Amino acid sequence: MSEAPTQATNPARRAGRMLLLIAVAVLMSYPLLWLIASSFKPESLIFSDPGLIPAQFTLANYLEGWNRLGVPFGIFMLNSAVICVLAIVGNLFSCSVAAYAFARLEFPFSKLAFGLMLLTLMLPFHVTVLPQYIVFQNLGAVNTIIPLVLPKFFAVDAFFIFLLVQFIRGIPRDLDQAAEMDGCNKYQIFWHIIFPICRPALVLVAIFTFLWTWSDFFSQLIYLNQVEKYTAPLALNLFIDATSGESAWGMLFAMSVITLLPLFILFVLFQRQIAEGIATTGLKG
Amino acid sequence: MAQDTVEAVITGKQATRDATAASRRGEAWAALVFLTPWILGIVLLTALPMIGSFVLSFSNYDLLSAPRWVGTANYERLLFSDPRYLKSLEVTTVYVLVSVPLAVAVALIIAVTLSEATRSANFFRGVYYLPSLLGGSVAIGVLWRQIFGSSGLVNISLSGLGFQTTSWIGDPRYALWTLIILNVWQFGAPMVIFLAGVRQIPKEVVEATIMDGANPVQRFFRITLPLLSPLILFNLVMQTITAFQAFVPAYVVSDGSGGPIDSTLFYTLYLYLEGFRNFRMGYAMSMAWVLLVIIAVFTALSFYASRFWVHYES
Amino acid sequence: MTAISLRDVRKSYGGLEVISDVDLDIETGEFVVFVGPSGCGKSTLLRMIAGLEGINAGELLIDGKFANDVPPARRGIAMVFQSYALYPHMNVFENLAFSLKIAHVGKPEIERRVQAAADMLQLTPYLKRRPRQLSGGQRQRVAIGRAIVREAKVFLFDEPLSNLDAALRVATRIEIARLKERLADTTMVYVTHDQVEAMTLADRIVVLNAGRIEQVGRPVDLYDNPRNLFVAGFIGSPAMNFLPATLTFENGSTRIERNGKPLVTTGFTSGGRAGVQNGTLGVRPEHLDLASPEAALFSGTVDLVEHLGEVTIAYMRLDDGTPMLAKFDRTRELEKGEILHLKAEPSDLHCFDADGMALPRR
Amino acid sequence: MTTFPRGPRLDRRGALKLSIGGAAALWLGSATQGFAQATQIKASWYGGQDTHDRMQQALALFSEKNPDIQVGVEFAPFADFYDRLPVQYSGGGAPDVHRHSMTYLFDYIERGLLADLTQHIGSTIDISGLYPGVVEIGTAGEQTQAIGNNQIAVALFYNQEKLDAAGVTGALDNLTWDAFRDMAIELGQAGGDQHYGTNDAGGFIALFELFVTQRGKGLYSDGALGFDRQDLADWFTFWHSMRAERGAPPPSVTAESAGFQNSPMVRNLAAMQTGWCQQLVFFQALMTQELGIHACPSPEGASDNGHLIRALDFWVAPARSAHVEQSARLIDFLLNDEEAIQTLGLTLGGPASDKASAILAETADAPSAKILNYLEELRPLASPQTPHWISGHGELESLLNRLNASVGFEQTTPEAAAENFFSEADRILG
Repeated sequence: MSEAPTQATNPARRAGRMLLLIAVAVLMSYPLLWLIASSFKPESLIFSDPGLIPAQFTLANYLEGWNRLGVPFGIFMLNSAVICVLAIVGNLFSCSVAAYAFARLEFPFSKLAFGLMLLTLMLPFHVTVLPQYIVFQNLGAVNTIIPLVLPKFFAVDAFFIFLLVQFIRGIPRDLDQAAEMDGCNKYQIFWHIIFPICRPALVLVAIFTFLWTWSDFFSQLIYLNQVEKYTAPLALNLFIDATSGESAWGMLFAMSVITLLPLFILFVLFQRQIAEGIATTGLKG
Repeated sequence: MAQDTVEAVITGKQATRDATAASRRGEAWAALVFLTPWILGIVLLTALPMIGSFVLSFSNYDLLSAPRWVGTANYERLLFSDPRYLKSLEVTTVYVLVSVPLAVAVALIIAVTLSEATRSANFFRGVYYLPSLLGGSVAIGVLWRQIFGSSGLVNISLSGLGFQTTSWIGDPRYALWTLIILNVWQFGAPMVIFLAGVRQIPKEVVEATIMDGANPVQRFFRITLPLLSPLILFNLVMQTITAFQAFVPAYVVSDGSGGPIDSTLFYTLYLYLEGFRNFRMGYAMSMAWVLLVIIAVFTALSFYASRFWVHYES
Repeated sequence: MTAISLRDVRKSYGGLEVISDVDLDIETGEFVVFVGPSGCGKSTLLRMIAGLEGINAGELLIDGKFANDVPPARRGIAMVFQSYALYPHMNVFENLAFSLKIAHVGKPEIERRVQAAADMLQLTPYLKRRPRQLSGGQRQRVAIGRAIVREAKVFLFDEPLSNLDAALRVATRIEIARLKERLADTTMVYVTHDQVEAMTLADRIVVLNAGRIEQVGRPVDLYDNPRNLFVAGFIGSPAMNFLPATLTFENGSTRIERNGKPLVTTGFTSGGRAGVQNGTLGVRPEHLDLASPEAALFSGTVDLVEHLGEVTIAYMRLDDGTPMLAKFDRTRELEKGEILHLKAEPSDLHCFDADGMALPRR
Repeated sequence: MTTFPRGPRLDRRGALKLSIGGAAALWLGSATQGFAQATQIKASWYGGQDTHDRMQQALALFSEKNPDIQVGVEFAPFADFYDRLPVQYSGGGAPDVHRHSMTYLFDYIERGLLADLTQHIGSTIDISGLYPGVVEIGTAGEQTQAIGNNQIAVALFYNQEKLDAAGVTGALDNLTWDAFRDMAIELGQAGGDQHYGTNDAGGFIALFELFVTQRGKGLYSDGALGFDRQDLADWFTFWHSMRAERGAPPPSVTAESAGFQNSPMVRNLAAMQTGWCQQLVFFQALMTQELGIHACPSPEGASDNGHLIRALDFWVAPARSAHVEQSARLIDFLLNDEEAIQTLGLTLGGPASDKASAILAETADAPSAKILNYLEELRPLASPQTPHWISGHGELESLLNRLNASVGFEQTTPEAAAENFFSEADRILG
């Protein structure tokens, strides 16, 4: 044990590690920073100047892009936001009640039901999309947000049920029993005790529902037809085509940044919760 | 006070009933109530559509006219006489087999490195996992197309350094690799999982190995790796399931074509093209079902194989 | 008056019986402690009284009324959990008020009762705090307060002190003892594996082992007259010394021999037994005293000496290899290897037959 | 119980009747013709932003002039539009009137999904001024299910400056395929490294159609391919030889050239570009140098140079639509109303009637005027035939594109690619 420099005290190792971390960080963030920087550059400089600090700063891309589609981009953002909020409410409600039943209640075939729920985790979305579409079409619900939102009230996101089941299993059963002693039935136990205690997990559910719903493209593409009802990703896709009559990468980048903006904001506000959420449940961001 | 107590108490001696059974029944009813949304969801939005798509997979449903029963013809064509399907399978397999282990390996290395950097860890962690949040959004597809386009960021940088440039997304040799890089770029999610795992390795174990004179490399292979093996399995499986179903990146980057010459024809993209563009919804449904089987088999195999390398603390 | 009666109560999980044939009456205002090693079923029994566990067979009567099927909240029972089970998302006031709120008790009444309980337990300054901002002892008091607020007639305590550190445990134990004085009409059932708690708090102790009641009695009775080997070994610390002995029953009395040597004991009756058995002789370490070699009942070599301050404990090995503990006051100076000769008052000896049952004294 | 006086009671009943009627009208909306409530129909189309803007203006105009019809709109890029349309038809939610490309038109006609407009033709829809073929393409037997909304032709665009600089401007006269190749190669060489003559149009099926028409064949005949393997092999070979000497860009460049702003000509990589004639407007908007437009190459000494002018995009109504009548009125408006024609300009393609040509000519800017002239000059040369495409065309189009790229990437030979095309076509058309 003559030479025992621990890893923390070895300066060469520490410098090497720092160098690696910084190099990876630069590689990782350059594309995003470049996207943001480009959105503030005049069209002519976007591809001639790969630097991150615009030699010429302009807001024109944003101002022009905002109204380029005839409908202000804000409307699309609002549409997306409405869908996200309803999806969040739906998931919070439906996934938490289902998770409570799976985690706490004894009922026949509970293992089977739980297994079934886990199986739906790996079900490719393509298997069900068309029959679902036909059903919604027959209900007259296409070109409304119902097909995008209603399923969330029926606990279709098994990931979140799983997350909440894990969380509820971590809550001491003594609390349920204390509540039972205090006069609660199962419904009151859920509402007064389990649901409020699940708050950290529910925050995660809300965040991830937002992230996924905001970025969703395919189902919004097939269900929403009218431009006024378009969501931000659909509008962005429309934008790709709308700019085909002119060179408008700057605008496209500007609107890309705008559609990513809520995700950035969420990321800044909830960094820790998101990281912990991924860590504890393996959700993909 | 005593009255509240008494009101429900049944007076007199009676035959003892099995109270447990009664409370179980009550609980089962409560469970039914709580599970109603989920049950409705799994029946109406999952099971019935699944049955529907399964039935359709044996038809030549073209979306526009009534489906016609064709028996196993779709599956036969799929497995034996559709070179494009095989191509899409090949593309997807390469994508999965390369990008998933790569992303998981990068995530592991970075997580271990990061766990040793105590002060700056939070900052780097944020920078690293932001891309995986932005994930499959259209905006990222747009960005990627521009970065790897022939006059994109990569080529600007390469030519600036005096290298030969090429069109990365226009060349079938490289196009898939840009998507693989995109997937690896999003290693943040598995990294964060590993990071949590590394933090849970008991300090005493690490200190004990230091006392035993193990160097950092030995420590990584003898301690960190085995202790993290359940998480490695988990990440591999989850990333694989996601990767098999990847759609948006290929759709946006290849302009919905899977090109050039099918080099980015992901399984789901081909499924989509066949179903929605080429009016072969029955065929697409059979593809969806085969995909389900592939994913299930793959997952089962991973768990089976994991017996030989995953170390569980009892 | 009998507050709680258990009649032939049984409980099993699958094929495994965890409570068998329990018969017990608990009087109103009584403080009863269930004690026993872990896994003996004492918590299960308590939870059966609470209504948190179902009863497979037998009857539970509360206030003389059949209560097997009554839901927990309607039994007039309050419970203090080992983990306190405080609702982490509510402050102290809300925790205390919760059961009343569920029962739709009016607001002023809630205020009154919570305030009264808080005063009694000195919790008033903490009413706005969340459980995690409280110390262990304070949390414990909130848990008790939750029971008090309900004005329940029966309090159940499930190992309430086991999460506290040693010093706090003693302090809280005393508080519970005081509470018992103050709520004289309240029946309390208390589960613990710690026999000191049992001895200090209980009016009556119920010793449980493997789902059965071994003995019920006042603490002193259990100490003085354990009914069997299990109770004898469980009650008292350090535990009673057990020495193999040969018992010969003759004419209604018992002759005890160790290693072929008869021991002079004031008589144990045979209790109707006859013949010769391998039995056990028991003597508590604190009842041993030094004697001259001639007068000694036991002789052995000191292995190890523990100085505990006011007492000194000697770990010895008798001539035949049987280990023995002896407890002396601190003035006694002992050394390892020293040979000690010990005696005990005949009335302090206990004798158990081959089945482990205590022999009655003459 | 109170009895009401007779008078007010009747009034009440009357009021009740009225309000029920009103509610029913609101509820049923347009379905009840008797009420002066506006009928709600939905119109949809594909295109770029310019199309979207102009179509919306035109529809606003329509609603102004036809207050009894309210038009809701849906629009999308071409690909998104066709991702959605089959699903809409399958679920019964297709728009009451929509634009339809010949690429997919016959997939819908053959399945009987489109409303027969015959009874409205002549009465509601005036087709008297439309060019020949505009209606015929959408007519099968007794039924007319689609009415063309444009008349267009493929064309060759060129960068005048570059042609002048390379000294090949004269080659445009009497442009044979061989002359086209020589010219493209010369332009490519003249442009320097990484410069090319024209875009790789080997996957442009309409140009290939021209190529086979010039050989006296057609893209399709009797629901099958109307040309031979050799024709296709020759076609692939032609473009391969173009690529070999930088007459056309390598396939990797072509792979990235979707969309106008990515085309080699706009990116200053090529001097020429093939496309549909009205696209000149879009290309010109992206470039500072002046663009010219010219007819596509012809075979050496062929009497019929095989040029085709015809409707490529159509107005249709789904068979299940409840408002075919209203849709027909809208179609007529878009085809014949002077203001509508003016508003739409060339955004849907070349004019479909002499009337439209005349109106547009009055206000045309320079590129538009070039297009109108081009069509005007081509019209007497063009084949009187207006062959239509068939069900499955869309898939064949992407197949051609893919095989041309395969040849380009040297993954297959022109002959093998042609063979492959025929066997795939068998399955697709099967």
